Amino acid sequence: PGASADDGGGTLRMPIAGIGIDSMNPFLAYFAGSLDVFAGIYPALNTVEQDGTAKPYLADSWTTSEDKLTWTFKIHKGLKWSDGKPITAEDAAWTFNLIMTNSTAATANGSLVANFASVTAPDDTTLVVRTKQPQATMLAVSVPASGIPIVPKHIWESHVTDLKNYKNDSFPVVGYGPWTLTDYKPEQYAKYDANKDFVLGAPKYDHMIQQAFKNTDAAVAALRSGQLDYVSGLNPVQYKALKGQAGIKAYETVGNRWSGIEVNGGARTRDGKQIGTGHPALGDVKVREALARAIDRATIVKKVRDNLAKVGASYLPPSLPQYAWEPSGSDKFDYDPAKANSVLDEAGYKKGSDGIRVDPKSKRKLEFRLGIHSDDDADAKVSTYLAGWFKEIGVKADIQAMSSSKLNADLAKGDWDILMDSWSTGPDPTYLLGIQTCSALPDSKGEGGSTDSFFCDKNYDDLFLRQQSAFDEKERAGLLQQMQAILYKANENIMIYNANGLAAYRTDRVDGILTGKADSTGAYPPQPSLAQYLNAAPANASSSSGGNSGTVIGASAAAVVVLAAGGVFLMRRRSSSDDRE
Amino acid sequence: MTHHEPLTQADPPVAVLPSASTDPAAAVAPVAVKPRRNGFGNFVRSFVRIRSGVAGLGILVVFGLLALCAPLFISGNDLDVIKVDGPSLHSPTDGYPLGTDQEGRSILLLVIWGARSSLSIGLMATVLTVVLGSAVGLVAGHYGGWIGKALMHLTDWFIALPSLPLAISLSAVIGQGTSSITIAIAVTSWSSTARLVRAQTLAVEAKPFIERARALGAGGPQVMLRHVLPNVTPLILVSSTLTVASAILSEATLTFLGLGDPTGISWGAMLNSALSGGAVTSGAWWYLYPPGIAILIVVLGFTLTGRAVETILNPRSVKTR
Amino acid sequence: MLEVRDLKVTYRSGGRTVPAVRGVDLTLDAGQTLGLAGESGSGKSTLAMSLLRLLPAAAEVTGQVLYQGEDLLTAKWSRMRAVRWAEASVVFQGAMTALNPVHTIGDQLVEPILLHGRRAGEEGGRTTEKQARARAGELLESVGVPARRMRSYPHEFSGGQRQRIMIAMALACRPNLIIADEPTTALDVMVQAQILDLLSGLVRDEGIGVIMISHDLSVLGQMCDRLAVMYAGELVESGPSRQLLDAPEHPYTRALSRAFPTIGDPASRMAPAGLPGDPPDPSALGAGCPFAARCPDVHEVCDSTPVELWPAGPGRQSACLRALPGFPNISTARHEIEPSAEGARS
Amino acid sequence: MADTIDVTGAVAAKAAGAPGAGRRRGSAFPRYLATKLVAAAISFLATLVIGFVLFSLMPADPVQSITRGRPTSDAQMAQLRRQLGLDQSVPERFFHFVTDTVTGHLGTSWEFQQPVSSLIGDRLWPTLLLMGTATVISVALGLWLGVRSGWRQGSWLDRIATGASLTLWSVPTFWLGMILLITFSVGIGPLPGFLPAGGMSDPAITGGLDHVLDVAEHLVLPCLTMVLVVFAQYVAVMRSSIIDELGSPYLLTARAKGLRDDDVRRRHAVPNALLPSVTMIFMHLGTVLGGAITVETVYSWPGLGQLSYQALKVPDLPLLQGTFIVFSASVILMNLVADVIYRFLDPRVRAQ
Amino acid sequence: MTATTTGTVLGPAAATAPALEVRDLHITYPPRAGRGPARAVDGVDLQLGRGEILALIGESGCGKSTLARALTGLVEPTSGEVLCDGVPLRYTSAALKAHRRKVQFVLQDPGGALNPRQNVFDAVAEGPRLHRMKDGLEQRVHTALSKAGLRPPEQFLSRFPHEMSGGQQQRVVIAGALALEPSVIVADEPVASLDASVRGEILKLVLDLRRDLGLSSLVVSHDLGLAWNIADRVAVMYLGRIVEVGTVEEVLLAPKHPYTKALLSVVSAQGGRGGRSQLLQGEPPDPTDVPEGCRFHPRCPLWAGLDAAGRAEAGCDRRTLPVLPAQAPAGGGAACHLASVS
Ligand SMILES: Nc1ncnc2c1ncn2[C@@H]1O[C@H](COP(=O)(O)OP(=O)(O)OP(=O)(O)O)[C@@H](O)[C@H]1O
Ligand SMILES: Nc1ncnc2c1ncn2[C@@H]1O[C@H](COP(=O)(O)OP(=O)(O)OP(=O)(O)O)[C@@H](O)[C@H]1O
Ligand SMILES: [Mg+2]
Ligand SMILES: [Mg+2]
Repeated sequence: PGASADDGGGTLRMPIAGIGIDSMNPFLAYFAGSLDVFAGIYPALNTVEQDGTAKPYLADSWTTSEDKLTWTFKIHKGLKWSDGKPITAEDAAWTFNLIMTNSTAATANGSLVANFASVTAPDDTTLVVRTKQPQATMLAVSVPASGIPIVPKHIWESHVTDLKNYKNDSFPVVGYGPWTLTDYKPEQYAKYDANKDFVLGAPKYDHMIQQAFKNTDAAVAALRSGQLDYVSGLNPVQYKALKGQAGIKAYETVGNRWSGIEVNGGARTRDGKQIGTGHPALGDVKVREALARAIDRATIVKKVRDNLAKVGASYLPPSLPQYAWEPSGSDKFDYDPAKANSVLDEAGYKKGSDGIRVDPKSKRKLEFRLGIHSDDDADAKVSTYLAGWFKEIGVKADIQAMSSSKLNADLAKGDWDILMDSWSTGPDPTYLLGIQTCSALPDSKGEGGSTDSFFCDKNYDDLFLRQQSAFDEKERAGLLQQMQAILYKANENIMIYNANGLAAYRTDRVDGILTGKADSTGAYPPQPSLAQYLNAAPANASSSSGGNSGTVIGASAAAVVVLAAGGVFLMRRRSSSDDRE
Repeated sequence: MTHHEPLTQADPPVAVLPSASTDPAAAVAPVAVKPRRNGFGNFVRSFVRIRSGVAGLGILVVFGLLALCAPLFISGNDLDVIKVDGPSLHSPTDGYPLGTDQEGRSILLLVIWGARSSLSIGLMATVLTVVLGSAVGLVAGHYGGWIGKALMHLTDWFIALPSLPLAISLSAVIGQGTSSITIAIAVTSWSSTARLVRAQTLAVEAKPFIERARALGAGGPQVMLRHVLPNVTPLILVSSTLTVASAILSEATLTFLGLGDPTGISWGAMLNSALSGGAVTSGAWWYLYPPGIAILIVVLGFTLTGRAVETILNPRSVKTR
Repeated sequence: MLEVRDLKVTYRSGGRTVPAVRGVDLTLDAGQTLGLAGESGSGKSTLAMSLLRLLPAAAEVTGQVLYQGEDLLTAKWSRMRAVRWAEASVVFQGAMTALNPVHTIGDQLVEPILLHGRRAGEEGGRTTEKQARARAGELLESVGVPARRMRSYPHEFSGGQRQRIMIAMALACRPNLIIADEPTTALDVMVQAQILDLLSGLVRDEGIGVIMISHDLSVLGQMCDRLAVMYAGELVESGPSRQLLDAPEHPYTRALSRAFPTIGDPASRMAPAGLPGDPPDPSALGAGCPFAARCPDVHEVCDSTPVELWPAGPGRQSACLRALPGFPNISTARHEIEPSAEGARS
Repeated sequence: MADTIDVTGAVAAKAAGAPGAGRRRGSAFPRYLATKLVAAAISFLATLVIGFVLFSLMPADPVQSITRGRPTSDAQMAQLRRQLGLDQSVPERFFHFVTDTVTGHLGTSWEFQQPVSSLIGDRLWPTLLLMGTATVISVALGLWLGVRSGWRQGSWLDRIATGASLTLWSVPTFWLGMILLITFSVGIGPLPGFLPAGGMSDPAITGGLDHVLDVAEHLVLPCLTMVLVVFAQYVAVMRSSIIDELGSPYLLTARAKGLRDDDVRRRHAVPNALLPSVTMIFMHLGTVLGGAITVETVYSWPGLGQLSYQALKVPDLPLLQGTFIVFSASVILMNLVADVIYRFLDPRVRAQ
Repeated sequence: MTATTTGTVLGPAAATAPALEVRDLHITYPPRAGRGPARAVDGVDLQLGRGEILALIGESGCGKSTLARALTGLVEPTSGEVLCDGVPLRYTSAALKAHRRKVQFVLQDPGGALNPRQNVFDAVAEGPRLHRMKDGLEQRVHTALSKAGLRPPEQFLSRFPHEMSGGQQQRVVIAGALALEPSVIVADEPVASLDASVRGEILKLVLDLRRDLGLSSLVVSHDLGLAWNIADRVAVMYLGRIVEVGTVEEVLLAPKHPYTKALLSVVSAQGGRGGRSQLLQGEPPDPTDVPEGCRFHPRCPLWAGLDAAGRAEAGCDRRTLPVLPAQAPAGGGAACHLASVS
């Protein structure tokens, strides 16, 4: 089966992103696959360029009031939903208001509007957003993929009452974007037609098909055999394998994710009550420092990621170069087992007869649970390295593989010592930084909270508040860098590496894919779709068609028939000649 | 419904005899000169005649020895990720007859080492299965009444439960790891042993020699221990050989699905990391074939051995699994 | 009609050979009934089944089985199949299991009629299903089973009824010969008597030749014109039934006939007749007379000399040296055999 | 007496649990069916208990799982907890669980935020297609081979069939899938792969026959994998049933009647040997279902098996629970069907 | 009509009491799939005197084995009682154990009655071991084997059942019973599965045991010839009841009950020496469906020969017969309304 290149612009074929589509309902879905779909079929107020700057989309321009509390967006005139109804500011206002007032609608994106006081549409082209506090991140609230998709009010109004069960499956789905969703089969595919009038420039393909592949290997095989034009999310081995292959271009993009460990430095509630069963020694910053110094990040990058990653340090990933921060000089916790050992020796952690150190205060051995995600094979690999290195400094790590739900439950209760974790972020890092604030700790009953490592630091919280209303990019970047420095020093979140995004496409089929490099000039990972959709063009090379299903089936059927006939004939002959019993 | 011939009928009706002797006394009383049938010796002789069984046993001996002796020729450093220095995911070369994995460890050594956990989980799960299954089967078969009925229904119900989904659910709930896999396998497979043992117990209990024992004054426990158990044991052994085979397969499957110990070395885990590490795409056949073939061979070894033993004990029916 | 010459059957199993039939000659005329007696394992069934080549592949058959002059052992299989049931049918030992449990008895009766239809149809045309059903009904009625029960399955009948259905089936194609292998063994005395009565009536009316096998000489005596006694795969005695029962020549026949006492005969009152020793193991036989080990009148030569069937009176034969007119009359046997102590022999 | 022992034995085994009332004739089938239905219902209830115990009482906090990685307020969490009924007592929860399940409500997936029943509904058809095709093919192939090889034990066909089925049985399904995937889809060496690497259809191909052919093409590999692993069981079952029948006197009768060897096998041996096989076949469907999980995972087949795998990864307990219940229910249903079919096949039981 | 002299002895001294006795014994098996309850033994009075050999004869399914099992305490009666030496048997495990030391059971199929995994020594020693007769166990086993005719015993000790012929197996079973030094042996079809030529030897053994040890035996069989061979008295059973009882000569030479007569006629016809056999019509009876009145009447040739008036007068289809007393009057007793008529 090959791309049906016969009807003009051809078809772009790619896998559904990530682990798939959880729902087609934009108020509920949060899988990368779904967000990717919405980016193609629902509009946002603005887009974000690869360098992090905001660019128009539905809104042509925007202004902020003096007090920084009121934002006024000018909506592009004359745009039409795919069913021909005009797109107005009212659609956007309605969408925001629904999320602000309806708890079901808030499922996916509620936090993005948490600071909103009101959203109104005084006329068809004006959208006014009033916030409770100044919000520097306003231009990240409604962006493709990671922000709030704006839906047509006239379609969704009637589904408000049953929002939870509404599957949004009447095709073609009314929306606006480079594509119109014409068909979708769960776990199988999503089909699109191009929107030739798209405001940011029409896609160069007429159709797009996203196909579900549950494992990347299958997708890679499909890419090789020509069933797919483009695959992302490769692992290093797949990447290497595709790298040398003719007709295929494999490329790296800059990483938007950190992978590392979290250390339980003393789990507590918002009002300071100790909870959980964390090891007391981990409350000692010296111990955490020793752990940080025991990890040979470069080796992990080399062995686990095949050098397709950046050695981790700062809390924010390299995909946000504008906020980048790096430790320097003596502040740096480099791999240095000797130093780590001496730090522990000085702090009074003596080695026992078995080579494991003992905490002088609690008299407990430095024997830590190292929780890993059982479904993440990188966790499993990295943890075996960690356990080995920790042993060198007299610390025993007891690797415990857990399901995510168990891990998360343990985390929230403080019943853990060290956990492997990994977070990615969109263009705005507020959420990622927010989970390290004191207000993310659980309440006095030990419930709620979204803390990731029970980190809580007064200075950090101050900086966090300040950056929220820092409208000057430079100023905000400075604040974020200070925050990262605090996190780095505390060593409760020890970054190990930032994996590069790995992708490949067929050069004989596609052109114009943004590849970039594995640095700040690379494609902006969380938003590949929109950029790729608009840039990708059919290659000039004659599109080779992978085998023809008809012939294959015909041939196999013929073979089966011949075999069967032969068998029957043989049997017949045998039975007539040799019929004794 | 599996139909198992009672073992007592399995004994050949005519004992294996040496060729006719010229000694007139032998001709006079053929029965008297029959050598005392050495049960085990005879068993061995019959076993040796079944080639597939010998092959199966050979496989098991080889793998068993490899697994047992592995620590003698594999040091911790060969398998410790922070110590090894081989090339990453390299095809077979000198020094690495089966190539290396991503961490640069020798696949050959990993496969040998993997035999330890695959075999031990298989055996542990089998022991659990057989103990549980035999106990339930014996009790259900021996005691009629509601206990027996209830146990029988429980057994039948468990047999009907789809085992992989149950095992998956179980280990998802009790947490990942070797022990939970072992438990999951035992919980999902004891029932067929129980049914087998129950059927066999019923068959044995229907034999006249049980009635004779009772007529001689034996009570329930004596009947169970002296008569039922010895006659059921061979069957339990056979079925346990076959249980090991399926336990090893289940172990591989569950580990492959990510329910095992992700940092442990077992065949299933190797295949899991081969798939997730992209060995299929990169054509790293040396990472994909050895663990799978090892599973195949060992499972086949247990199956062949089990079938051979069963053929001897019960020539009429070759058991179906 | 049937002549068996030097028939030998040897079973091979797992490297072992069991000579089950070791050279048997028999003749049977049309309409004659021959009884074949002998204890368990003496090769009766093997002999009977070999006549129609119904033995498993593990059995090696040599000799000749001449049916109306044609050697069945070398005949083509297609010819063999034509002979089966149409010429010679079989009534098996266990009618409970000889009927297929999943087919109605009607179907099972009709099956051979249709199969051998050309013969049964007389006119040369194929028998139609309808004709076959009608014939099956008649047959059932003739053995006392209502024809309406054609649609019943075997398990719905009692043991006696099943055996009668088996007999009806054997008659289905009007064969010339019926081989009845212990047709009544598992049945009660009374039912047994009913079946024998029925069978003898039917064969007499139709003039069918019968070979009937039993371990019970008295049952055979009631039914058969001639008797043949087998021991360890060989015939040891044959002759007209009355003579054979009243004056057995062979010591084994004598023991066998005394094992079933005549009620009212004071000689057997409180004196059960037995034969010391155990039945022989066919795979471990020596050169001499196979019965020598148990024979109360054994002679030195018996251990070494193979004993053949000798004529022993009009129409009679016996495989005992003592039946020979010129046999030296030795008064004492070699062994003094303690009665009732078989263990003492060795 | 002796002649009825095996018969009544079989009957007693089949009709176990049906208390033999004093009645002798009459509405035999409805009563039989009723007892079987009741037994099935009890089994289902027991399955629900297991499902509930396994999934609803486990320690992990579902709310944490659901909200992890998503900005959620404390109020939202509390509301979720209420929605999930976590504030109810255990008996209450069990009661609701049973009533919900029986009325087709299997809860809401944590991962997909959709009713589990609709998720399962979406994926039922692909699984049915795959399993149905694979089962039909493997049953047909397995029975045919089993009959042939059992009938002539030790023949070349028997040795090949037994050897092949034993070997294939010893192969882990997922591994076989991976190997076939490499061979036929990725291609080895100079040989290019020519079959699709995964999924159920090529979305670019639409309309009637083309679509059907396309699905068939996608079906080849997963189906082949299933068949290869599963047919061995049917070969073994049928072979041993046939061997069990081989010594039966009624086969001797059939031979003595002058039937050809083929007819003896077809008309007499096979119908009898089928009886035990039917039950075994239906009982094996549970294993086959299990195989769906790995096969669908390897081939990205959009069915229930893959859904359970996804649920397992999280683990998404309501979804896992839902698939478990559906799998178990279908096996219970199959056993019920087996009982009914058995009854029609075996006159001895039918007359009961 | 039968005479009704009752031989019931009240409070007999142990010495004069019969070795084994049953009084008004009823045994009903619970209903099985599709069938009603089976009245396997349906009112039996029977005595086994000391040193007596009693043959119990009847066709398949008439309840012989059930009665034999009841005598050894293997089946608990639904009603009625079993007395051993005049003492009613109680069904506690201790009492049963004690009873089984005195009354031993020998089963029909010696091959099946021996555990295939026990050798001869263990099989014979099992009884003494169970009864904790540890002293001189080997001697005891040797003696028992010799008494059962397996001489010299050493030769057999280590053999397994499949290494012996049927006759030898049966002797081992009997030796196992003798090892407990019982006073009564109940043998259920002891020779039915043996070859004709071996049968006589085993029967001789029964006679020898009485001569040497004074053992009483109840021998169950369907074979009238066996009774003639060894028994003192015969009881003929039909559908759960004894229909005729008496000495062997009385019953076998001058049968009163039409059933006994029919049986005898069949047997002598088969011998090829007697006259025509008198065949009974119909199928063997079914204990789940016992006919009204005389249970034999549906198959009774006498009843069949009666005209309507005769039938009305005889009333075999209505009038229930009393249980035949254990002590039959001289000349034997028969449970038949028409016995005197014939
Ligand atoms: N298929 C076989 N394979 C090997 N030996 C066999 C086979 N069938 C029979 N025999 C042996 O052949 C001998 C004769 O058996 P056969 O069945 O002919 O005896 P029989 O006289 O019919 O005995 P019975 O009265 O028990 O039916 C026996 O020793 C038996 O063990
Ligand atoms: N355990 C049982 N449960 C139900 N019915 C039984 C049981 N045992 C025997 N019966 C029935 O009781 C009746 C008498 O059985 P019993 O075994 O005493 O007869 P028998 O005279 O010994 O017959 P046979 O000559 O066949 O051994 C038979 O109809 C039988 O079906
Ligand atoms: Mg025979
Ligand atoms: Mg009996």
